[in-house]
Amino acid sequence: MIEFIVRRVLLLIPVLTLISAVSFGIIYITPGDTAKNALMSPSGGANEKAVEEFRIQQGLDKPIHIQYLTWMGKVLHGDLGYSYMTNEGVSDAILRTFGATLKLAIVSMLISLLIAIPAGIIAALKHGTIIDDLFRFTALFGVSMPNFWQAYIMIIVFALFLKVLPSSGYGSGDLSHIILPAITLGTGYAAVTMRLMRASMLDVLRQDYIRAARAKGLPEYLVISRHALKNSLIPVVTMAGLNFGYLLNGSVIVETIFSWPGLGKLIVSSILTKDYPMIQGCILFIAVIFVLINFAVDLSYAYLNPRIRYETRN
Amino acid sequence: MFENLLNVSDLHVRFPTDVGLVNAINGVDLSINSGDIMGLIGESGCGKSVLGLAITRLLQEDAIVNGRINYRGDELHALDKKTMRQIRGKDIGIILQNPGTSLNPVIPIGKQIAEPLVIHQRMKRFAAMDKAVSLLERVKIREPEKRAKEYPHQFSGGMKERALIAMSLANESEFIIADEPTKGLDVTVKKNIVKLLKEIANKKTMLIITHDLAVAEDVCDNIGVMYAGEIVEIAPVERMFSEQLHPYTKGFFESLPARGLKPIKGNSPSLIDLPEGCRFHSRCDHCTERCKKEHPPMIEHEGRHVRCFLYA
Amino acid sequence: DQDDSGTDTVESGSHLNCVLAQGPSDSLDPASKWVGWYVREFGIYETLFSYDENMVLQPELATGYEQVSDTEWKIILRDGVKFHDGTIMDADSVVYSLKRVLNSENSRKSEYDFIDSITSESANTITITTKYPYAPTIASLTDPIMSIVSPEADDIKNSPVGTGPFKFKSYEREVSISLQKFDDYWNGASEIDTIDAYIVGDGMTRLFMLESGDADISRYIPQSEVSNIESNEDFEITSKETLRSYFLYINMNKEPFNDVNFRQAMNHAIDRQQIVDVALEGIGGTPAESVFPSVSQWSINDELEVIERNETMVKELLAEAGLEDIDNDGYLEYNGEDFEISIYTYTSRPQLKPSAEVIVTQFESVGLKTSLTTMEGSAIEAKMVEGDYDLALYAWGVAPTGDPDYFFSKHFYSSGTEAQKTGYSNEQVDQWIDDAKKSSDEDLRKEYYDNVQRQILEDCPEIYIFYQNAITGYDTKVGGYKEYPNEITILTKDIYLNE
Amino acid sequence: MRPAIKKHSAGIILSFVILTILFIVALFAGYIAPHDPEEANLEKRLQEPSAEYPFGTDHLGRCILSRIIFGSRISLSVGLLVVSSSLLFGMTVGTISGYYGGILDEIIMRIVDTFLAFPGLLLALGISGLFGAGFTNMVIALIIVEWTGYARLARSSVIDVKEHDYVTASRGLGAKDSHIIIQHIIPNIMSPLIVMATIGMGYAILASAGLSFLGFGIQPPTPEWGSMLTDGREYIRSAPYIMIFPGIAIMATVLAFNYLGDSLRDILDPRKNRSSEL
Amino acid sequence: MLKVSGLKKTYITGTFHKCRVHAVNDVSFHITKGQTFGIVGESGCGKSTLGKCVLRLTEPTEGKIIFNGTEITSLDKESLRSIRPKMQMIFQDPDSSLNPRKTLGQSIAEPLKISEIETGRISEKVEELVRHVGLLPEHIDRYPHQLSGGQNQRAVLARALALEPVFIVADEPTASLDVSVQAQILNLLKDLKHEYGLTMLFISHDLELMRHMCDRIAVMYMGKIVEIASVENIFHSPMHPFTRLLLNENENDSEEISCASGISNICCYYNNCPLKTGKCAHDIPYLTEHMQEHFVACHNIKSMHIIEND
Ligand SMILES: Nc1ncnc2c1ncn2[C@@H]1O[C@H](COP(=O)(O)OP(=O)(O)OP(=O)(O)O)[C@@H](O)[C@H]1O
Ligand SMILES: Nc1ncnc2c1ncn2[C@@H]1O[C@H](COP(=O)(O)OP(=O)(O)OP(=O)(O)O)[C@@H](O)[C@H]1O
Ligand SMILES: [Mg+2]
Ligand SMILES: [Mg+2]
Repeated sequence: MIEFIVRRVLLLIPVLTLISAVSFGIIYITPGDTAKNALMSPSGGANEKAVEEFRIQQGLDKPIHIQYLTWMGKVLHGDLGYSYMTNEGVSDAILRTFGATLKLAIVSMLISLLIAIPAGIIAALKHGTIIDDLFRFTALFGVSMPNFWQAYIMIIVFALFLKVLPSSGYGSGDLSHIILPAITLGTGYAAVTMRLMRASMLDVLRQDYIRAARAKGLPEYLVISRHALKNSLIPVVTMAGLNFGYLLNGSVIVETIFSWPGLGKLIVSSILTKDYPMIQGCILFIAVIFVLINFAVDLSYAYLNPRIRYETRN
Repeated sequence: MFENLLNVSDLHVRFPTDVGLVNAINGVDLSINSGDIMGLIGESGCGKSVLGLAITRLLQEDAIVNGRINYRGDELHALDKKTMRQIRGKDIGIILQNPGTSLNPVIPIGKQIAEPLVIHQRMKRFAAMDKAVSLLERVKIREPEKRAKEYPHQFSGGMKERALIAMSLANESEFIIADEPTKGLDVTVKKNIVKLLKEIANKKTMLIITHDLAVAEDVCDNIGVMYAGEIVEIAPVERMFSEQLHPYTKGFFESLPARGLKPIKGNSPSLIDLPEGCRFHSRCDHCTERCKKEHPPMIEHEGRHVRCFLYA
Repeated sequence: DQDDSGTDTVESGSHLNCVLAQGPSDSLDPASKWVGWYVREFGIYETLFSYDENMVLQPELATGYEQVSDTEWKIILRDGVKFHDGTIMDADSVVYSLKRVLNSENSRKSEYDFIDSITSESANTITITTKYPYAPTIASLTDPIMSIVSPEADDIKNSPVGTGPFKFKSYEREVSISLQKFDDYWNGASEIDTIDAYIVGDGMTRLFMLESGDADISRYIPQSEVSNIESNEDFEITSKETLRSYFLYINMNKEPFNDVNFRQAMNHAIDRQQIVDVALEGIGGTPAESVFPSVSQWSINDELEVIERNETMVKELLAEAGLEDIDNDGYLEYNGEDFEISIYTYTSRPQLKPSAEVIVTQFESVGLKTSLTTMEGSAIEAKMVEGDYDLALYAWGVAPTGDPDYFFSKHFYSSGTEAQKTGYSNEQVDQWIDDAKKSSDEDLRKEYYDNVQRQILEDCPEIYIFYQNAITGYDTKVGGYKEYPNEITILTKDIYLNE
Repeated sequence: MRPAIKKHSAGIILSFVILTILFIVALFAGYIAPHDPEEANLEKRLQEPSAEYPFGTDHLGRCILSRIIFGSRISLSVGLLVVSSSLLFGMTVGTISGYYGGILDEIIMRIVDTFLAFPGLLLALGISGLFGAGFTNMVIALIIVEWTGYARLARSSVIDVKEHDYVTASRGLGAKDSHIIIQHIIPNIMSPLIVMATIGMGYAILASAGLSFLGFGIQPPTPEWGSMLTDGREYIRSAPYIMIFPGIAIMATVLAFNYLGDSLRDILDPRKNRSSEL
Repeated sequence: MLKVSGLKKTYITGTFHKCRVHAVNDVSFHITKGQTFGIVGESGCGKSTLGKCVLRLTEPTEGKIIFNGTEITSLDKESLRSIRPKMQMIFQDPDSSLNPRKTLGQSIAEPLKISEIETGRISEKVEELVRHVGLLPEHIDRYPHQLSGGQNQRAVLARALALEPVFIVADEPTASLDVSVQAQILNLLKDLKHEYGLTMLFISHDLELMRHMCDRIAVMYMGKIVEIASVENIFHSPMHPFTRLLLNENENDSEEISCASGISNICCYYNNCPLKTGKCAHDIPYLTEHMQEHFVACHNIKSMHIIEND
């Protein structure tokens, strides 16, 4: 177990190094001037002199590898630096925005799982019937809908005509604000999960051990809940981690439309302004989160799947 | 006790597939008396497992089943699902063909064995677990307490097979169907399981499906031989081993290594386009014109049954 | 309204919700970058001088000034002004506030390099000494970076203390700010007790918030929805010219763009009214005559006419510039070779893309093959610096402090950063700009700048398209709302709610 | 009970029909479209659907139907280019990684992890946003994001397939690695990849629309469904048809690809052929 | 013909714990030309692994294999490929050893194509092979899933015979077939042996079969060979306690190779051995010749004889 964790952490090092180097490089070769961006006035233009000073002060006049190494050195000491644009501490900004994104992601994940898993199970059990078709079609519909389109339509319906939900904003932590963005973000996720759940449930239902469970005379609900459910959740859980990236992607658009002060928005704006410390910090953070989530997935996978606890063929 | 515990008559099972209807079972008549151990042998793919599954109503949903299966006076295929469920596991136990896939990989073995006890006998969980451990002990698994907590992948093939047997023993079902309980096991483990089956056979009625003639001879009272979805010969075990009537059975026994490894010529027929007449005619040395056209009925010959015009 | 859960609203007072398009992201310190703009919008901070809704310079925390010499400005402060924390504003606190901008740590200090010293003369006078004669000195004090802050405030980054009509209550980053009226406001306390100002980037969402009642005032309503809102009795719309001009940079370092005939041809190929009608729905702006919107006192628009599209003139000019349709494909060739103009623009302002699209069709209709590329601002910027562009459509706030020097020395002074992008250089213009910067005579300055503007229209290094309007929607129950052309004054004590 | 196979073919036929129509429309756009999709007609802007303009006109007076018809070219070619390139690249890399294993596999998988840990759309945004928007950059951005999925899938299938004895057998017959990979590995890993590719078509179309929505997609005046949606955003109430029709076009196309993928998944499922194993 | 010495194969597995599985642990034997050498043992004792190692279809971890005088353990890829046609394997599971997406004909033709036989003759040759193993030409264009297990097994055989090898590893060629089909295949192998002097390594756990097919037999237990002798000797005077168990009616709990096994100095059969002594716990017994051509790895054979004689 400990060895497993250590190995995971060690594997993280090359990935993170690569990620940071690649992103540093990409941003560097793209056109645009960081220093100018940092000092660009809302009316247009930036003060030349201030720009030069800023460049020197932030070490942007140095060759790229020096900049990279300097940054790495600081990161190794736990210092992610400060945003060029707002002077905000990068770690502060990440924690602040990630809270909002996480809230959104978790709520939409919960909503979608609550719908998708039962729906997937029902579709599988009613395999080949009209119910299955209906569920399947709904799911396909869900993944096929552009989410920004869906967002506007929902705003019009729920906020303008029915006036039951606020149209946007973060609110002061009250739940009504999160419903529309969470549903928008969750629709695609729910659809993907439902399809996966259905497929894996169908697969499990074909297995001999389900037949064996029926042979014992178990009532159908026990056959499903005790014998089929856990097995069929295995691929769903595995995908959950990878799909978290999907949520993050979606959150960029959803956060923009619903003015949700999240990480997605932060990253987009920092990419566009070449805010090196912020981009690097965010990417590093996301990579770590990604690895952590997949680590958690592996653990829950091991919980669900006793085989993995001991060995896999290599 | 009932004389005729199980009575199968004119059973047909067909499967719809991409290429056509597969006629897996074509008119099987079979009755098993209480306390009898019936062995079922025959070529691979002739429908033995399907028969076992049809009796317990565990075939996949799209299978087309016709005919009657009567168990203790109940028409099994006419029962509602709930009653069938109570019969299954409680009255009829089945040991599925493939031990590797018939155990749920994510549930500890002991729990899987205890499950029917909780359901059918309303045992408390702990009591059921204790019983499961004692069943594992009974099927000669060492350190049963520890093993009961393990998962299927931690068991060897032979141990899984024994766990399946333990599971079917759990409910003291009176009728047990065992589908190739010794398949793919090495000699030493096989011996174990044969011994176990014999022990069980003392008290129960059984239908044992097997490829292994030695096992059949060792355990069974009667032997049925299947070919292309029908039973071609039934006889008490001693008589079957001393003399085979049907040309297929003969050929089958001749192929044993001990008898000189002489295979039957030709290939088994397609189950989609069943051959006309006797299903074995194209491979038979005694084939006549009649065999090519007319499907032979079950014929009684010297107190045994055989489906061949030779004995008409 | 829904969430009046604030702590101070025991006797349920009037509450205003408004939604703005932009806001600070971290610090609330007005001396940091352009944060001052936002905290002024909120009505927290004030400056010594400011512009009113007609762009007339008004004393705010000062009562007046006096130019003592070429380089010395004496400013008389207003009496009886209190900060939100109860501290009295005096010369020391003003000097303290202004010096924060000159601090070597401040990223914008170089804009104020002209200042030599700031000293307090008495309790209510200060003197600003400049290093050289610098006419825009007083105007530069209207920049919200020069906000007067309480010297007693110890956490100015997170809890601002100013003199404005509204006190800071709480701030949720990038989401909203809560404000409370300041009872001791020098100009009389607001009728509104509390304000929640939301920051929402998406225009449609801001509109929806207004319509759903989540906001009483909503800034920058999408122009396409204006007629819709106008027809609704519950809402009012103001649409007022701002100091923001939209114009095309021309790369004069490139053929045939170096030919004034060609530049003028493009200038005359544009139908500005059509752009306003189509891209701005007829409401989002007004056709431009010159650099400065008419609202600015420096504009010479009253002498000018909007340039009309004139196809015959365009044809002539183009022919003169050497563009001809040789192969009769409907497109003009330059020097016998296929010729295509590419226009760059960026996306952060929604008016840019449709305007550029209309310009493309107008160019095409006179036979100029034209393509459009949208990119991120900094990417275009980089290309322009390298001289790798034809035309670029931009929007600039032409006079953030009201003074024309800001725009002119950047865009038309040979060494100005923007002039280098266009490659524009005219000694005469340089001279006028230099002189105007030094002169303390307002009339003389106006003359210089008028000259510059006329010359620019002739030389045409940039083509002016339109001036943007600020469109704000508000609930009919809101009264006293005024639109300020410089876009930095929004929440004032004058706003009230009708019951 | 209905035989399962009939139902799937019904679904697949339906999606085939939709896609065929789409491809025909894209191919013969010039003949089908009633108007020039790029021609602005400023006098006729924001017209409601009529006989002349069946789907109405947009803010520049361009025929929405014609733009949708021509837009199908962009969407389909983005989809095809992105999917075929990422499939090809991902499959090659994944196959090599899975087949040879060892340190090479380790390195490749770390690179894949790197790309995965980078939220896809953001990467695409970064590339398009900074190198300039446009067809090529958008396609490149989406390929960079997409190929890892194919690589991972290919790798895990290869690892599964290469354990089969027919691969060992082929080696035992003296076959070269290239022979084994081309003859045995690739054909056996194709079906999940094909399924992923069909679904990936839908994803690429949606993603390109998303990029266009954020302003980093195809450049005006080229008709593209995603940017048509964006253009229509401000007119969602005053002229909803600007947004509704391209939205429906996107949805129908993506739906058809997804449905095709879904049906293919069922059809290519090897277990269906092995129903004899009870 | 074939000489194997000190062969080892170790698999490394495990997600949470790294774990070494010694599937084949220090095995040595030789086969003379024309002989059929049998390997018996429990399921999972390493028989298949041994078979594959011998042909270098999996890379052995350690050890030497000399085939026809060439040491193949050190050959590079190219030279290995050139001698491959001479040695073939019939895999344990016919279902997985045929490519599901190729017809039987294509699979059988594969070796011919690889060794670049003139294309014209390939189809003739395939047909000849198909008949040889008792299939019909109609089967050539069918896919594995359209055929029975026995038919597939025969196709595997045909493919292995296509290049006229001199040595074949037959890994349980008849497991999971019914007796009649089994007989067909065994007959074919026997014919080949008699007609062409084919040398075989024959793996099975059916002792009855072994008796029919083999000349010499090795008994494996947990990755090691515990006894090698001629068929008669194995069946009539088995020496190792495990061999005796295999042939007897005694019950047995099978042990599987696990992470722990094969690393310490304990005799591999220690846990189940009725004859174990203190010595067995810290001294691994090696194969030693106890009678002529009869090798046993056990310290206590003598005592066993005494027990038996009682
Ligand atoms: N679900 C199914 N769909 C189509 N055909 C099937 C299905 N299940 C079984 N069959 C066919 O029915 C026949 C009988 O199968 P069954 O499993 O009963 O054979 P068996 O006698 O048990 O053989 P074995 O000894 O190999 O287990 C076979 O030919 C098989 O191909
Ligand atoms: N690729 C592999 N990775 C890890 N362990 C393996 C691998 N292949 C085989 N093993 C292990 O090596 C041991 C020997 O396997 P092998 O297949 O040689 O057994 P066998 O004697 O052929 O058994 P059977 O009679 O069941 O075919 C087993 O414990 C198996 O789990
Ligand atoms: Mg069977
Ligand atoms: Mg094996």
